[in-house]
Amino acid sequence: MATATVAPSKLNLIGLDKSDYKGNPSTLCAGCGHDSISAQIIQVAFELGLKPENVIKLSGIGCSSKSPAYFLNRSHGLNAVHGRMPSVASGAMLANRNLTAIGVSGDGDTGSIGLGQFKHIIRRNVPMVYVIENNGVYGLTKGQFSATSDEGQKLKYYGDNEYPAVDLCMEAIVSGCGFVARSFAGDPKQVRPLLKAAFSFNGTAVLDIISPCVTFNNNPDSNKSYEWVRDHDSPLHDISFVPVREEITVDYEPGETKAVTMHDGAKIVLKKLAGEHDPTDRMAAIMLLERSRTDNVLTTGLIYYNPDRDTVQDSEGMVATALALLPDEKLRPVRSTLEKIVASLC
Amino acid sequence: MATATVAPSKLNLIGLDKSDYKGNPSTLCAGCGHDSISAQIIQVAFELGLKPENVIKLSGIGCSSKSPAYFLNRSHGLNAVHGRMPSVASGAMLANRNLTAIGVSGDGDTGSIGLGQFKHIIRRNVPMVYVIENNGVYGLTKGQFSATSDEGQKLKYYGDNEYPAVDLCMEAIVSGCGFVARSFAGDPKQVRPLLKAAFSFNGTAVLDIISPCVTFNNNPDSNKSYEWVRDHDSPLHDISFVPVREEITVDYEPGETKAVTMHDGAKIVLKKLAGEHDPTDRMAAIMLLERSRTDNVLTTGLIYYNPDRDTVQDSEGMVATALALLPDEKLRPVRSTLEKIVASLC
Amino acid sequence: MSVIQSKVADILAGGNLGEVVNDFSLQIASANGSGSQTSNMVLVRALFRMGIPVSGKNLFPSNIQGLPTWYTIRCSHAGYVARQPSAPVVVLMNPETAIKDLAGLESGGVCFYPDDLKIDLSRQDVTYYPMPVKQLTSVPEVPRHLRTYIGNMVYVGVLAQVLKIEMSALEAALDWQFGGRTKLVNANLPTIKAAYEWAAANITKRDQYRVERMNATAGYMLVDGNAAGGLGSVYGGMTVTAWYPITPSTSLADEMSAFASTLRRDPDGKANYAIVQAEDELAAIGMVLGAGWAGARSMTTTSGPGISLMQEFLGFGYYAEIPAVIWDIQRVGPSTGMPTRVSQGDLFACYYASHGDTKHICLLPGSVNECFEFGWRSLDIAEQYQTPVFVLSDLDLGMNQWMTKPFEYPTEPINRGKVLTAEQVEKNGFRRYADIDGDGIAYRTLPGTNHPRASYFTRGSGHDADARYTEEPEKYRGNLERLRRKIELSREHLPAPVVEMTAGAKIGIIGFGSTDPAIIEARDTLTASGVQTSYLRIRALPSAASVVDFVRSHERVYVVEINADGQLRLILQSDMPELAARLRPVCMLDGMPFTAAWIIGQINSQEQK
Amino acid sequence: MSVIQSKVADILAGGNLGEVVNDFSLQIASANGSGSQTSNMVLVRALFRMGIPVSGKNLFPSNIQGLPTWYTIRCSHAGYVARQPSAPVVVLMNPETAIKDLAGLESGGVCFYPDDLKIDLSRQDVTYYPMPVKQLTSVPEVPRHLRTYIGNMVYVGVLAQVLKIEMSALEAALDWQFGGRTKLVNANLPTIKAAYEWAAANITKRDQYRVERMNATAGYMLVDGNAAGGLGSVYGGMTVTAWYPITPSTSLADEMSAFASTLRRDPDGKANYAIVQAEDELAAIGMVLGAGWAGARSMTTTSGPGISLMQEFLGFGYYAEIPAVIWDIQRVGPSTGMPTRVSQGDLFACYYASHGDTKHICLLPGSVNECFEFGWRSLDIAEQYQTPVFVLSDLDLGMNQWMTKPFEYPTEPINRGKVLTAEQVEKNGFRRYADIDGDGIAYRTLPGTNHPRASYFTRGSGHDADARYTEEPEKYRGNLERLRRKIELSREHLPAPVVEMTAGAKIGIIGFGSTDPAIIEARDTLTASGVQTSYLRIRALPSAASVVDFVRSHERVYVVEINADGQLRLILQSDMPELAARLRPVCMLDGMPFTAAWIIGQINSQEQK
Ligand SMILES: Cc1ncc(C[n+]2csc(CCOP(=O)(O)OP(=O)(O)O)c2C)c(N)n1
Ligand SMILES: Cc1ncc(C[n+]2csc(CCOP(=O)(O)OP(=O)(O)O)c2C)c(N)n1
Ligand code: SF4
Ligand code: SF4
Ligand SMILES: [Mg+2]
Ligand SMILES: [Mg+2]
Repeated sequence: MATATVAPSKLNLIGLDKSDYKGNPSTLCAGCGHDSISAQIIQVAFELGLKPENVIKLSGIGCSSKSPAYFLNRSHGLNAVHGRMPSVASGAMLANRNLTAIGVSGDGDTGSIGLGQFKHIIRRNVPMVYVIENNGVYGLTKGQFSATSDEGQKLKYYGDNEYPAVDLCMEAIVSGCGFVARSFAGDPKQVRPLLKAAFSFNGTAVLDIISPCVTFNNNPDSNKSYEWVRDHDSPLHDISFVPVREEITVDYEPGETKAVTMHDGAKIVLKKLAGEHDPTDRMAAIMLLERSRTDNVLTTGLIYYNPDRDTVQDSEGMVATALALLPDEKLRPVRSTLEKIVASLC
Repeated sequence: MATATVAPSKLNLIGLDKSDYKGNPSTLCAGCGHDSISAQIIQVAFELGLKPENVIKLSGIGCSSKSPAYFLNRSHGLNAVHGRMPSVASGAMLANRNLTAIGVSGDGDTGSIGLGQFKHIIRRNVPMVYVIENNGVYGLTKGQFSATSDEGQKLKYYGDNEYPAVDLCMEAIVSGCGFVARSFAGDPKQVRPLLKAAFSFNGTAVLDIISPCVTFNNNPDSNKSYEWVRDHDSPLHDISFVPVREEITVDYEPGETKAVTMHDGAKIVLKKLAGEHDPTDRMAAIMLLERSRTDNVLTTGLIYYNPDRDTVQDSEGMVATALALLPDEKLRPVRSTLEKIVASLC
Repeated sequence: MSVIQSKVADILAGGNLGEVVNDFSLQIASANGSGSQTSNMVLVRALFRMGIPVSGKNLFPSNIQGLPTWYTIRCSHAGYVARQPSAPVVVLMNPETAIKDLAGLESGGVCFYPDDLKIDLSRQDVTYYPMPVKQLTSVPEVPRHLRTYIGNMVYVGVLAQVLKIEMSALEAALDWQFGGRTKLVNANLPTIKAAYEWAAANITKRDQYRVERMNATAGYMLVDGNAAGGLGSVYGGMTVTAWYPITPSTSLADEMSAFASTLRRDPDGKANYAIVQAEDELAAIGMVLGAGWAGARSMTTTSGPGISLMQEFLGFGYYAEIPAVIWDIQRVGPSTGMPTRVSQGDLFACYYASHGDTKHICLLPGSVNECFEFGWRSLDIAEQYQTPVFVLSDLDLGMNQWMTKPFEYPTEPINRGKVLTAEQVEKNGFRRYADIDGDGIAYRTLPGTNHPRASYFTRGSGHDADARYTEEPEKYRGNLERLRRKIELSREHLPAPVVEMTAGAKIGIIGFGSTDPAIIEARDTLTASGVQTSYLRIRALPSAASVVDFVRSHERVYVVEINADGQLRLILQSDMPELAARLRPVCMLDGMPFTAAWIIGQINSQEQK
Repeated sequence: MSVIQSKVADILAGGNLGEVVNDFSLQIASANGSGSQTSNMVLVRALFRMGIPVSGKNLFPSNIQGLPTWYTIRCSHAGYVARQPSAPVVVLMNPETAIKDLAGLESGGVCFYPDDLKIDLSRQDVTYYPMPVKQLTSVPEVPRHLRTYIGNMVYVGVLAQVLKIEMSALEAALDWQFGGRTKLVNANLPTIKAAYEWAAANITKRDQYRVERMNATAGYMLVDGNAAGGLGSVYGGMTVTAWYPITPSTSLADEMSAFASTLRRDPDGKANYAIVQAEDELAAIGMVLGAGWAGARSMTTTSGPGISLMQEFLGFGYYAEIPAVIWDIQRVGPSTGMPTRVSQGDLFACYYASHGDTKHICLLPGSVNECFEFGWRSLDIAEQYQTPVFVLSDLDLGMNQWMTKPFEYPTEPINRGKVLTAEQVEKNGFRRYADIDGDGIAYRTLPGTNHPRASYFTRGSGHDADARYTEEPEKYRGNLERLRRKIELSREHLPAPVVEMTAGAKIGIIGFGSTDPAIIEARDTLTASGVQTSYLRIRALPSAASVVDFVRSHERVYVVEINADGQLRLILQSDMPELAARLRPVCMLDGMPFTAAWIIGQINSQEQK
């Protein structure tokens, strides 16, 4: 397998230890998929050498949304209200475009109450890594169906789900998202390069990660259970992330791989595993998701990639400096300008 | 052209005159697309012989949402809050499943503030005709961009739109909608059979009708203007509606037509105009919309049709009677049942 | 070693070795999700079955597994069921909190703990009882994966032995708990028995606390307010419920579903109702209003954040006059606050819900029995007044176990309010918003009414008596005034205040909701200490004129409520500006149910000023 | 014929033929979207340019084209700018309302109408002036598609001639209106002149009303409150605005955009701010809070329905302590109500926003000048107190034309509140919610602060002084109490009440916002009739202690407000229960700005009781 990540060392590129990226001890259930994802976020931030002080981590409400407390303690964190993390993240990235944002949400938080905000943050292309910890259930309120619960899914207290599942990757693509990936909390090898690539993407990068709820939705017949996903996972590619500072050194069979260059010059190298999928082809991406739905498989990997859209800050024609840090002179026009305006209103 | 509608007569099948279907005089701008749609609703309800007393008409807030006041005065109407008509309609159809519901909304009402509710009513498949009077602008608040404004669209006061348009037909399909059509307020011949078919559909039937705002968004360079649509309209089929009581009498060239049977036995006959499109193929429908987007044409007609989903009332296992009209005996269990429960709690 | 230490402590504690029977609180500390809930419920019901007045309160975290939780059981021969400031008997099942739990134990208290608990037990002034939890569960009969869970049955057995809970009562309670499913009973009972016997053989009782059979619970039931509210709604003819999960309101929807699914189905299994989980609270209230408009008896259940999200629609419902019932099971705010702790802090958010001038009918159940009653009554009131009606319960009332007299079958027939049929429209015509009867309540028709003149247009914008759009100042104002009159006139027709006048008392107490037991207990103690009080419990807003009379009859009136600002006091003051200064705050918010002691302290200290 | 009738009426009217100069209201009735707005604005500014105190109020429908609209211009040599109960001069440009408009005209009034208007003009007690609208616009110079629109210039010319408005003032006003764009001026001016000359040649003045140059507007400007608020925000250093269109707040965002786009750009054209149209109000306030948290000076503008939708987030902002400014340009509620009519009915919805116990700082501008001032000041206050701050303006103040002294350049430097730098964190450490200074305001850091101990976790759930999650009762309570103290201590630091004490007056009046002019006028009249009053205008909530002193100094205090329930009165009463009964309501809601006459009537009738 191609490993293009930083060689393990005690300190990373910016001289920090992995422990500088950790968070508080988790209070989630033992075995909860969400905790594996937090572990990968820590690992990836460490390996990428992200400066934690420059990262903001945001969430809504839910077990998943508690996660930001469990990684990157040196980053500012914000736990918003249920389903509305996207708007808060948008505001923060308007205030300071030089931050790196990661949002963590749940399937209920994003797919039920938050669907509108999810679609609209993508439309605006607010730069952030948007992780959905998708367990097909409301964990924190004890096991009701969410919008991503599969049709026919059974739950202990709530019986059968009668409604079709929202496919958040499909939703992201049709809303114009330029980075859409799906993965599985039980597959850190895939989660990590995808997360890294997402951090290199200058726009909204959506990662829909199936993250089993061991307490309320881990029966093998649930398509969000560890067992089901292991049986039905169909990874598109073997993915490696090549940071901007490194060369692609690993040998690949020609024709078998595709390198995708990110905004900051980093690359991800995709080695074909099954079928043919060009993640830069939007129509193909949509068709892939449609087929996965009808075939009842879980296609994972980088599903769609398009670096061409402007971010919200560029669309709004904003200065490169953080608005939050503008000096007073930039905030308040000089006295004479007001005098002119006053004169014009007389 | 195939005309399979009722022959014009003074009274319709249930003995009502067309004037029995009219509403109050419109207070919209002269030439507003919305008024043409109201006229078609009146015409269609008359021709179908809908019993107006059995119809409910609902809307959110906007110029479009005022429309229900301008048709079917003999029907109960409800003008809800902005963007939330879907939930109100859902509640009403749960209360009385034997009503026929038509909702009218705007692109702002449905695509901006109301996107979440729009997607979720479709997920539940609440039986109703859902008309979007899509003018790519906020009419009632005087000309701001809406979520369906095209990228690059120019508006008098608000400059250029920097964000991609929401395609409400695409949104409807991916949310599981079984009846998705697009049309143009300036093409009553197409609007009418589509509306009729929608009334025959037992589930959420979405009609995204481009309806120019003559006051704020009718410049020829706007893709929601009369002129642009006339130039870029690419109708899929020549459509005729054949009510359940009639036979298909018109001759078609074999292979050129397709008849689609609705829930109540009525049919729509689609005569191919351009290209090949099978509206019962979800993948094809999605691809068609994708292509129309990249080719910058407005594909109109019946885009997707699938009668197989349960309605919300069936999913919820409800009785056939209107809950609103249940007799008291059905509402209050007898005394002895309470005594048993009380005993069990002692 | 710890046994010896305990003995010493025992002796040192001295003096208070007199027995305490049926009058103490017991607290079990455990970790969330560890399964102790079943054991606790069994203990509560066993005491109840022994005829001892009892209440059970769960203090749990906003978490699914692992964080600390405390269950408190109070038994009181006098029938008091409020929380007490502390519990003299504790069970330390949670190593994480054991040190603090022990430190908090009062002198002379009793401490049960698993014998492998590794904490400093050097305190000499308490009695220790170690329990062989591991030993009793590491047996072949207990499947390995159930050992932690079944471990909780050990303390049931040990407590029973030491506190003298009857085994037969325990067995009955266990049977009840598992709904008679023998398999489950048999998985638990042996451990309880083993522990019971182990304790008989190994523990010498050295503390003062025990229980004893009484006859004070006959004719009572034990239930939580959410189940009561859900059941009441089912008997009230609820037909459409739309809701969104939120603690602590979820169990109301769940219980209602469970009851409805057996009580409200046709022989063919079809439901005479719909209970729909919405995508959020905005959609929930939208569905509820749509359903109410179309003639359903419709309702939702939520908590503070949901109430906030519903504000726009609530104003619409008020102004467009659509019946709806909104249960708010209050928790600590503002914002997410403490989702698993009690508060009475949403009065403003409900009574004045929405922008503009509004005032909404609020029902304030003070017991699980009233939860049941207001369950059916609220649906009548909503249809009668054609307006959203709130039922403000709270986490303590809603999720904890309370004794109650049996629920009374609805005493009044279903009231559908002023709904015109096609025949009535034909005969008398129809003017949607005309005040025909002078009570501010107009007649409505339901969609589908088979008459060409039965329809009207419902809107949140200005409308005249015929439901036509208007911006005319006088018409708008007239309509608003009718609305106001309608709500104003409801005062004397809503559940009346419960008043206990004490002749000659200068002090009045006003309360509502779940603080009732603490107030009752506080008054008894105050009386005993020579302080006479009258008591008025408000059960609805706007409140009846008798509240003004009550205030007028007392020099000082303390308004007791679990919130920081004294929201009820402010609402009452707005009804009686000339008496405003007589109303004094006894309010506070820290997430805990009030104790009688705290109320007494507040009143005494204010009286001394 | 109508000319003859008019003459008759003229003579019959008799008696009141004395001249009325610079002291009357003029009302132009037209159809929405017909273009009369330009004409009306030109008239207002022309009068202003003649040095005559003037105000202009647009009474428009919730509609884009066709429904009736009335524009009222008041000129008053005494400087009164409030609405008057009626206008003695009317222009009937709308055939649909002409009959009613004419019927409402007072006896002795003057009626201008297009000569092809087909209504009954038989009323004898008014003066009629027909205008040849068709004739003057059916000329080759006026392009066919502009004729309706330009037709409105006819009444400008005719009115000018009859009422003696100076042509030079008109020309200047026209030039101003079109921002000096000659082409547009030239499209309109000829018609005005033609009408002016036609009137000179064809009309004999037979009424009492006219204007005359004064020198009372020098040093004043004419502007609406939304432009003022937008401009003030630009000078206040607003950096992020997220908003959603809603009448009557939209023009605040629009004007702000226009000003910012010239005043707040770098030389390369890049913006030093972002103004983003959100998908709804929930997203708007979410963005505003996210931006405020990350260090932007952030704000939004909305109206009642938006405030309702924002409730959950507002509680979050309050509790998580995030600066934000929310403009509420109030319109008539509840629900959609009358979106184009004025109200002051959102005090409760803002002051007590969200479930749970909250109290929010509210600024209450009473003039366009204060709209400007509070524009910049609100951003300072929000950052200083780290909390959402409301600015409650209203439709009348926000969208109508008001005279004002020139805006004063901010008198204080930008205040960013207590923000720690990396260096400060290094030196003194950082405890996010600790009350270091005893004022309830803790220090914060901004995301991105380059120090490993600078971060903290922001949440709407229970947190301790170090921003750590907690459910501990005492910590929760302590934090809530600090929050309360913080807001409480703001009282004396917010814009102070404006007080005018009248020695010996037994009556006090309290008001706020756009009713100021009506109250001023009412007081003058009351004084003239021997009724002495003092006046206090509240400019912020929570209000300063001086308000209590004011109430204490008067026997009865009338609280004037445009809402049905008397929301300010109730809020004030809650601050002073012992004085509650002194506060009397002068409140009402019908969508119209108050007149002095109505206020006087209310006070007099209550005084007589
Ligand atoms: C406005 C509001 N409504 C409801 C809730 C209750 N609530 C908390 S978390 C949650 C659902 C969480 O589900 P999901 O986002 O899937 O997260 P998970 O717990 O499964 O990780 C709900 C409904 C809330 N906090 N706020
Ligand atoms: C909560 C809320 N926010 C804002 C508004 C103001 N508003 C009224 S209509 C409208 C937009 C209407 O646009 P659209 O739905 O496209 O309808 P159109 O007028 O274009 O037909 C807005 C923003 C409102 N009524 N309610
Ligand atoms: S309940 Fe489910 S989602 Fe929540 S912490 Fe436990 S396993 Fe994870
Ligand atoms: S503004 Fe536009 S959408 Fe509204 S009525 Fe006029 S033309 Fe129609
Ligand atoms: Mg989930
Ligand atoms: Mg529109």
